[in-house]
Amino acid sequence: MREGDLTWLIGGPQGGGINVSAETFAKYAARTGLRVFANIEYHSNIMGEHSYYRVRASREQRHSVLDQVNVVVALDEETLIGRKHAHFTSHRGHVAEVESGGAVVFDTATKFNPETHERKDVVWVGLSMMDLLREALREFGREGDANRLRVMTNTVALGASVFVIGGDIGGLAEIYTEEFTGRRAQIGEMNARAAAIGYEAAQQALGGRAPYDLKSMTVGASLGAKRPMMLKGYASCGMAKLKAGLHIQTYYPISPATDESVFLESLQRDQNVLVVQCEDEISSIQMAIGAANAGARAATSTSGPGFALMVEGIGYASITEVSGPVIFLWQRGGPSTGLPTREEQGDLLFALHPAQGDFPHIVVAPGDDQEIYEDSFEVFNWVDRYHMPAVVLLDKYLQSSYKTVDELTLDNPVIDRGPRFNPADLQNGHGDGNGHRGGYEDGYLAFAMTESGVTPRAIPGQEGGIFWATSDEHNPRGHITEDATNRIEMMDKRMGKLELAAREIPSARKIGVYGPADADLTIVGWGSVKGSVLDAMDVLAKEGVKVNFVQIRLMRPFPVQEVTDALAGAKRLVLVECNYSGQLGGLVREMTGIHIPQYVVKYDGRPFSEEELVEALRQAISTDDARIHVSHLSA
Amino acid sequence: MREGDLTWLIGGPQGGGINVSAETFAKYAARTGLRVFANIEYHSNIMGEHSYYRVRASREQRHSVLDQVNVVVALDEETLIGRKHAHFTSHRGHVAEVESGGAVVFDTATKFNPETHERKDVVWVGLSMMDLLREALREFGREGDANRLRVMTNTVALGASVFVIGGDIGGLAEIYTEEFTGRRAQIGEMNARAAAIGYEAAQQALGGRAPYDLKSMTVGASLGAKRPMMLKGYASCGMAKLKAGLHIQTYYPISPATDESVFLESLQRDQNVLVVQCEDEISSIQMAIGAANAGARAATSTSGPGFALMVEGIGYASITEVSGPVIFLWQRGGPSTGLPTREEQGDLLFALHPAQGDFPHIVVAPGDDQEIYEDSFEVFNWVDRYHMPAVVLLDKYLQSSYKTVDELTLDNPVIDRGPRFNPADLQNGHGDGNGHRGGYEDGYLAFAMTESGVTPRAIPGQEGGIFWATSDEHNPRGHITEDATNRIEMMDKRMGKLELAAREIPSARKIGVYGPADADLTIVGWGSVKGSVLDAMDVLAKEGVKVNFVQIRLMRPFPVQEVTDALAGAKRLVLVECNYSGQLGGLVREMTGIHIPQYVVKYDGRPFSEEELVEALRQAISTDDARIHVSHLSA
Amino acid sequence: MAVTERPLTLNDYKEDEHNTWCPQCGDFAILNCIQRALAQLQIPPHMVAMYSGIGCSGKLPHYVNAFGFHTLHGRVMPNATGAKLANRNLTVMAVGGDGDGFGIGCGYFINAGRRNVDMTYIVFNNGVYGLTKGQGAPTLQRGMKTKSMPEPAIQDNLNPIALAIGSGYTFAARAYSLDIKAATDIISQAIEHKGTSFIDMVQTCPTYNDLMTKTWLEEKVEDRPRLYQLAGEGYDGVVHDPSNVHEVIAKKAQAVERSYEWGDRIPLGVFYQARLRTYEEELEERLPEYATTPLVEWETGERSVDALMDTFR
Amino acid sequence: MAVTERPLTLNDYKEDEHNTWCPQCGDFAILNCIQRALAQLQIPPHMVAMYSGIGCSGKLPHYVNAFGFHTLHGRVMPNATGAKLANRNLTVMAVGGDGDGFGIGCGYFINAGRRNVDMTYIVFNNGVYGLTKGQGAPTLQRGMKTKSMPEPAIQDNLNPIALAIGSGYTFAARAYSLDIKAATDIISQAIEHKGTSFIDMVQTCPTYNDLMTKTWLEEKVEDRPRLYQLAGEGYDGVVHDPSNVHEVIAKKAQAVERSYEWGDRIPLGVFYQARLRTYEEELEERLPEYATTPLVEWETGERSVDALMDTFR
Ligand SMILES: Cc1ncc(C[n+]2csc(CCOP(=O)(O)OP(=O)(O)O)c2C)c(N)n1
Ligand SMILES: Cc1ncc(C[n+]2csc(CCOP(=O)(O)OP(=O)(O)O)c2C)c(N)n1
Ligand code: SF4
Ligand code: SF4
Ligand SMILES: [Mg+2]
Ligand SMILES: [Mg+2]
Repeated sequence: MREGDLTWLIGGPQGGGINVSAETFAKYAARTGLRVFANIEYHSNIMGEHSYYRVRASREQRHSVLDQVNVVVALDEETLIGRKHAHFTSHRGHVAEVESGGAVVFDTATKFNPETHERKDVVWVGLSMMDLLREALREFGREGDANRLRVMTNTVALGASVFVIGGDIGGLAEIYTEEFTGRRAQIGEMNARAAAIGYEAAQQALGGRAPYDLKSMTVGASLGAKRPMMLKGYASCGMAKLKAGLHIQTYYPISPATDESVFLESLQRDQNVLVVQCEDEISSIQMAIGAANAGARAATSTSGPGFALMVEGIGYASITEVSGPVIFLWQRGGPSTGLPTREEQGDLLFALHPAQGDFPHIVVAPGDDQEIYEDSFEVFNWVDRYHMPAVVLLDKYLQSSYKTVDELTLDNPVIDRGPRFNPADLQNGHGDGNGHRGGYEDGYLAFAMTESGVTPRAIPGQEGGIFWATSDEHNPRGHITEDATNRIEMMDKRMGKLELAAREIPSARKIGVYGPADADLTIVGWGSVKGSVLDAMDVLAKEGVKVNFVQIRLMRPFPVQEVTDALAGAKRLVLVECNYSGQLGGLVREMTGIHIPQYVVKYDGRPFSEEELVEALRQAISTDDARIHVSHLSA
Repeated sequence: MREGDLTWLIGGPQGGGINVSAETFAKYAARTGLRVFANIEYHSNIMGEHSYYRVRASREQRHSVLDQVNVVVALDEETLIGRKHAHFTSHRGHVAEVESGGAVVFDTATKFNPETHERKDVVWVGLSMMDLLREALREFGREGDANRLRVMTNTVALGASVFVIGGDIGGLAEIYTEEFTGRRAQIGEMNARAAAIGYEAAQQALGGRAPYDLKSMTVGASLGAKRPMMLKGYASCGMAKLKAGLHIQTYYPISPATDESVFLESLQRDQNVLVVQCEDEISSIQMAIGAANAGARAATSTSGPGFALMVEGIGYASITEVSGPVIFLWQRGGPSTGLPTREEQGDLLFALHPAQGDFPHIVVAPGDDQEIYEDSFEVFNWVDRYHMPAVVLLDKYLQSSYKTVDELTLDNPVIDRGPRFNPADLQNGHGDGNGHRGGYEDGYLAFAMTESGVTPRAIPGQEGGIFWATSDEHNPRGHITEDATNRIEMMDKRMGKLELAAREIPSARKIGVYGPADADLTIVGWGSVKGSVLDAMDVLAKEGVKVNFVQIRLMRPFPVQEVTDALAGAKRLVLVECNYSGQLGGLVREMTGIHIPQYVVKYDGRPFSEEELVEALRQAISTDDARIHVSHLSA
Repeated sequence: MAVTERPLTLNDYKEDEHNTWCPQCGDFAILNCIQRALAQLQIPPHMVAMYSGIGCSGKLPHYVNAFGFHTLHGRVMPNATGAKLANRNLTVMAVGGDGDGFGIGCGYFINAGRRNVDMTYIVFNNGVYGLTKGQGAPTLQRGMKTKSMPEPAIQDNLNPIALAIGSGYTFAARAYSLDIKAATDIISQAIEHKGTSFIDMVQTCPTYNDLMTKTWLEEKVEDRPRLYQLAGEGYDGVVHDPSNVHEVIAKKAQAVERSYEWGDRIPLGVFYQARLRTYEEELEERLPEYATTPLVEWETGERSVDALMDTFR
Repeated sequence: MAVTERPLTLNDYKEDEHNTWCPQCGDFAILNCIQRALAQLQIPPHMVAMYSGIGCSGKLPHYVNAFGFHTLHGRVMPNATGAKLANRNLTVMAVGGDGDGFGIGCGYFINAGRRNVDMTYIVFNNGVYGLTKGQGAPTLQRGMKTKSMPEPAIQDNLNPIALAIGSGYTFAARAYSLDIKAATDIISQAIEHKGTSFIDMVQTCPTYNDLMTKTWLEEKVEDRPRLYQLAGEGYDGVVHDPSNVHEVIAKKAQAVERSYEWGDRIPLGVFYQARLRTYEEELEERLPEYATTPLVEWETGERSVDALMDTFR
């Protein structure tokens, strides 16, 4: 086992409750003062397919998962031995991933016989989960409900896990009793009891000797004044939107974006925010544009297939200089319907060139929860300042990874609605920004030329603010014209705003630089690979390999100078991306001329584990391989 | 006047018949043995807005228009003096464009008084068109129909034009009498007479002295065995599709794509081709995919806003490895609805990254009618060979420019339907290409691994050929799987086909190189700028400036090696594109690392005229300006 | 600017923008009717948001003095819906062509019916795709061939009124634009109706549609005018007790049956109307502030998420 | 492979692919009915092209031994149409969810009705978006809240049968999937119908929809079964003389009226059927070869365009 670093994995059929169990376990670990990083892998299926959830608990905060696990909890046979019927499977079950000396908790009801398994170096903890659950329920006189409550066998397994890792069962019991109160208090107590019985059964099965010693790991760990939050990226995103004063979110259900909208929906009443489920993504974006027209802070949230239907809307919002909307694009495995519940960073180039013609829009790609929080907040200020739509690029890994976070903070939590039309200004003759009037003598002109390129914007209902907007090329008043001079001025106005944004957006939001300046290897990456890269850098640093990381966060307007400067002195450059083609690599070359000679790519629908990336980086350092392809050979 | 090079322009309200008049004039010029290149500028409007059509007739074939004209025919006042009411107009009418000594034919009914015009150096030919028409009709006893037939005043003006350029009126009369036969013969005769009367009236007005001498221009010009064709790009495209064995074309009306579909529609009965007008572009592409699934050669045709709705279909066709469809993207001014009837090459980057994820598709961009013919033919072989969709990038300029073309030829007019499943093969055990069977023991596998990456394809109705196709990731049989190993193999299979295509497509189809090897300036460009570039090169060559041109034609798979080699020795590189951002410039840098330091761009919705480009290139040579922005200051 | 005290007149709704419709286009009359209806109802121009799709019809907002949004082809309804949801105080109107609304925009036409947001949708039924040169629109009957078409239509037309009712519109009417008074009246009623109102606006396109001409529409067949007012024949489309499901169904069925009459006789007027809860009224239950303040004016910028964050601890 | 001589049985239509529906899902019954109908009609598997959208329902073709195309969300109809136009000899079937068909795919559902291509479309009406975890689908009535929903629906449901009729479908029926015999029968009739046939297939989703359950559907209300066969009550939806416009309209009106019955009584069976010219039959007039040879077999590769080119000279 890595010093102060323990990974527990639970596997079972979808709909079988592994999510709740894993998140309970994660909370448990977090409350011992450890830091947690956890992630689920699951199928695009409602019930029955194999899913599994890893929870990594460590003294220091980690940002990626490990392939090697210490404890496996198997709720189905597939977790133990892989899938039998599937064509073409590479999935051999998760026992193969257990470190030597690690433990496997399983249900003896599966009829699995550990003796038949090739692993002789792991500790097998076979428990008759249903019998143990009955035992627990009996104490409440509810033995007869055992079948209905069978999902509580997971709790038994959790209790057993706590023994295996050398933890204190009281902490687990506490989580249950805290969670279920009032009329539901008995459920909490029954769970607490089931956990205790599982704990005892494991203790007995292992003759009182736990393979791991959580207590020694947590020596000196403290929780601080407040417990950390346990967050997934969708919640960090949703909270940022609320903080940013979001009025309306439209959506159409799609993995892995739905959770964010459902989160906001669940807060509708408390937070006074309107969430509208539309008939499709075309409607979602158009409705968001309509709301933005009317002055609302408007967002929509989707994944690749939905984004493909929104592209006309982006061009439309851009040519009509709408303040928004902001599109949250939660990437998943592509192309097409692809791998709906799996990880990929495959939509970067699409998000950058999403419609016909040249037009401005903002694309930003945060790399972790804090950045999601910052960018999802700030992007609303940007669209209000620059009058253009924006895309926030996220992905399944950011959405679903579950981790301890102490705080989400903003250095400047100010809401700026940008240049807005004020009827009083009109009387002073500059309601339109005092720019080129294009032949109109009076009245407000929503597309008048201004120095900055941004024209103060009116909203319907404002007296004196009447304007027209059209998806056709238009004059300062917003009426259609095909005049050549006007066309050029309007193109320059619109595209110029992108340069304005590039000048005004602070460097810290554009790129991030991590690690020593004099590194032997410089990693270039974006988005959710950030976590895996930071972890891998730590491992390599311990081996004495100096690595640093240039994270590109603002994709449009592209921070040409910042990236050029950051990469200028690099001794050796390597790209790390979770897609087939290394899309960022092409972009960097297009924008800066810098060619990254080595690409580490992964495109099997799973994020980089720490070990995979460490190994790939070692290969990058020790060879000249241009394409280092990492593949995940688990489920 | 340039030696052997005469430009005639007709302007008038839309719906007023200028198209027919201009094309009649173009035919007339072509039949004298001259070469013709002509183009129209018009509004997104049905009736009334100003449009104009230039016809350039020259001894050698030209491929672009000139700004400077020799003769203007004004059917409305706007042609004479520009637009009065319009806000923001830069349009001063076309008289400003007439060379000194040139002529303006106008209708005295407009009440325009030439004396008030600043141009004193042009010949004014004011005719009372309606009176002249009446005179002509009188001879047929149809004077009373004059109002109904008022569009024939254009013919009077044409006749006058023939005198002005020093032509022979008989040639014009012949066109009319050839065109109208049978029951409609009288119309031809009336037109012929109206033309003659216009001719005589101009002769009289100019005292018998024509400002130009067509006859001297045509000395030595001969028509060859056959008259040249008078073509617009849509027809060259449509004929290529017919030649390629197209079964079905789906479409939804949109400028400037509609003409191509209407052309095919008009040939339905003769050529036995099915043309379906759909409810929108989503339906158009999906229906084309369905037809391609069933084994048809299927195409759809659209412009930017429609393409934006097709993108999900491209990803779907790609992941399911359909043989097609081919999408003909006739670009127009963007973004969004933009400038529906104007020129722009603004969709290159969108067409290259049109959907989520990494997936293969072909993008090819022909630059003139011959290339349109070649590429529109060959692309059907490519989609059948590589089992992926393709985009043919065209534009408004290619669509509407009207020119003499002697022949459209194919070096290898062979239809190749690519690897198709043959039930007999199945019995020999290799119906699936004899590749990796992914755990299936028998039967045809439509996505089996093969050496080339292409799996022979069955079509519904073929016994033994049953397969499944899904937009989700799938196994060799086409069933959904999220297995990691399979995923990697399938991604490699699909993306590998793009490399196969890159290897097999001949270099001549990838890039074109024109001009001397030892040029001082190398132009990089694509698509419809080809014509303007070739003409500008000729002009510069005459001035002793050595320029060559690297035309990039195959955009995906990008011809990295060919482009690198072609640009390797260049002394000075300049990009010429008809868009704001110089999209190809970014692509070249991304793909080859070559930075083109100077961009000549035009984005006012009009194509490059020869003079504009010549001037811009002179500026490129004589300065280090990174951005040379050409703008059209006519209507 | 001071609040205008004088009554608003037709002129207050005019924007002096160069018009690019064909000289005899029926759209002029529709424009006129819309402006008259707004004046009739005395709705201040700055409180009107006029949305349109793409087509000849789509140009209409440019000629109206009101906030004008000329959106994308087929996308007028979700855009207008977004604006109305964001600001209930606005009078939101959507206009567009029959291609725009029933072809490319059909899914949005239908699904807007389900929502019943308080706004008005007027579809210009001219039988053709005007701006793209006269192809047959989804309203054109099978077998018909306008002068702009090379071949007759081989698809059935769809029935706008029947579809509107089948998808939940709570007001479905037909008007003939060249009968300015009656058409203005229907538009006023539609605006006043609470919920989504739909008008099948019969429009002549002299340039391309030589079948559905003014003459044809206005002529008599067997001594009876082709166009007739439903109300004049004792037809009552209004649901008097919306809580009575049987009445609702009976009125819908009656309307659908009558909607198939198109030929020698063409009915005009209100086919169906019911006062059902609007989407906004439904939202009030979830979001009480929605009842009192337009969404855009909510002080959402004042939110604190600290307590919310603590729920994750 | 030799042509099969023995009669085709249910097994001939089964593909042995790992099934990922929930154990009690109503989709199993639909799958069974479709396979039975194909066997009933003895259509060779390789002559069947089964198209689907995205959703739980969309997975169906993977379990059928026939050419299977699992397309995109909402795009099943144009895909299926393309295949049928390319090869008329195929039996083309489209299946999909109620979200797929009436939400995102609504415009294609409607516009397919106008075309009347000879194929069958079965929409699985389970009231929810199954695969995305039980949000309300467009078929869910206002005020209803399934266990998967946080709040009740605030939009009206749309009426599939009424919309199908309003948009021109020439066969519109409803079946209850758990009544295997009757549902199989309706599917067979739909396949045999010449023109586009539409089936509103009532499907239980025990995982998310706890309102429209087997129990609820099959229970009696006031002693009468909730589900009943239209035919059993003397209802006749068939147009006997399609050239008689009056009969066509009367039958449509009757069907629409009946389609609003959904509650204590839910009618099953054929609401409306008329034999009108199909799109393919219309095409035969333009393209005589279409009558005899499937489009994909036309020797289009033999075309010469030389004469065509000469027309430009
Ligand atoms: C996505 C898209 N496809 C096609 C077009 C081209 N287009 C412009 S207007 C129009 C049809 C207009 O017909 P209709 O909606 O009936 O309006 P009308 O002109 O008759 O008023 C079309 C197809 C477009 N603008 N956008
Ligand atoms: C463009 C797009 N948007 C969203 C999704 C996500 N999605 C998958 S299935 C589905 C809805 C399924 O509901 P329904 O059509 O009723 O089918 P069911 O699962 O109920 O059979 C959605 C929204 C998608 N695949 N594509
Ligand atoms: S084409 Fe028809 S609809 Fe369009 S402006 Fe002209 S008359 Fe009106
Ligand atoms: S979620 Fe519902 S529709 Fe989907 S498989 Fe499960 S039971 Fe069937
Ligand atoms: Mg129309
Ligand atoms: Mg459903």
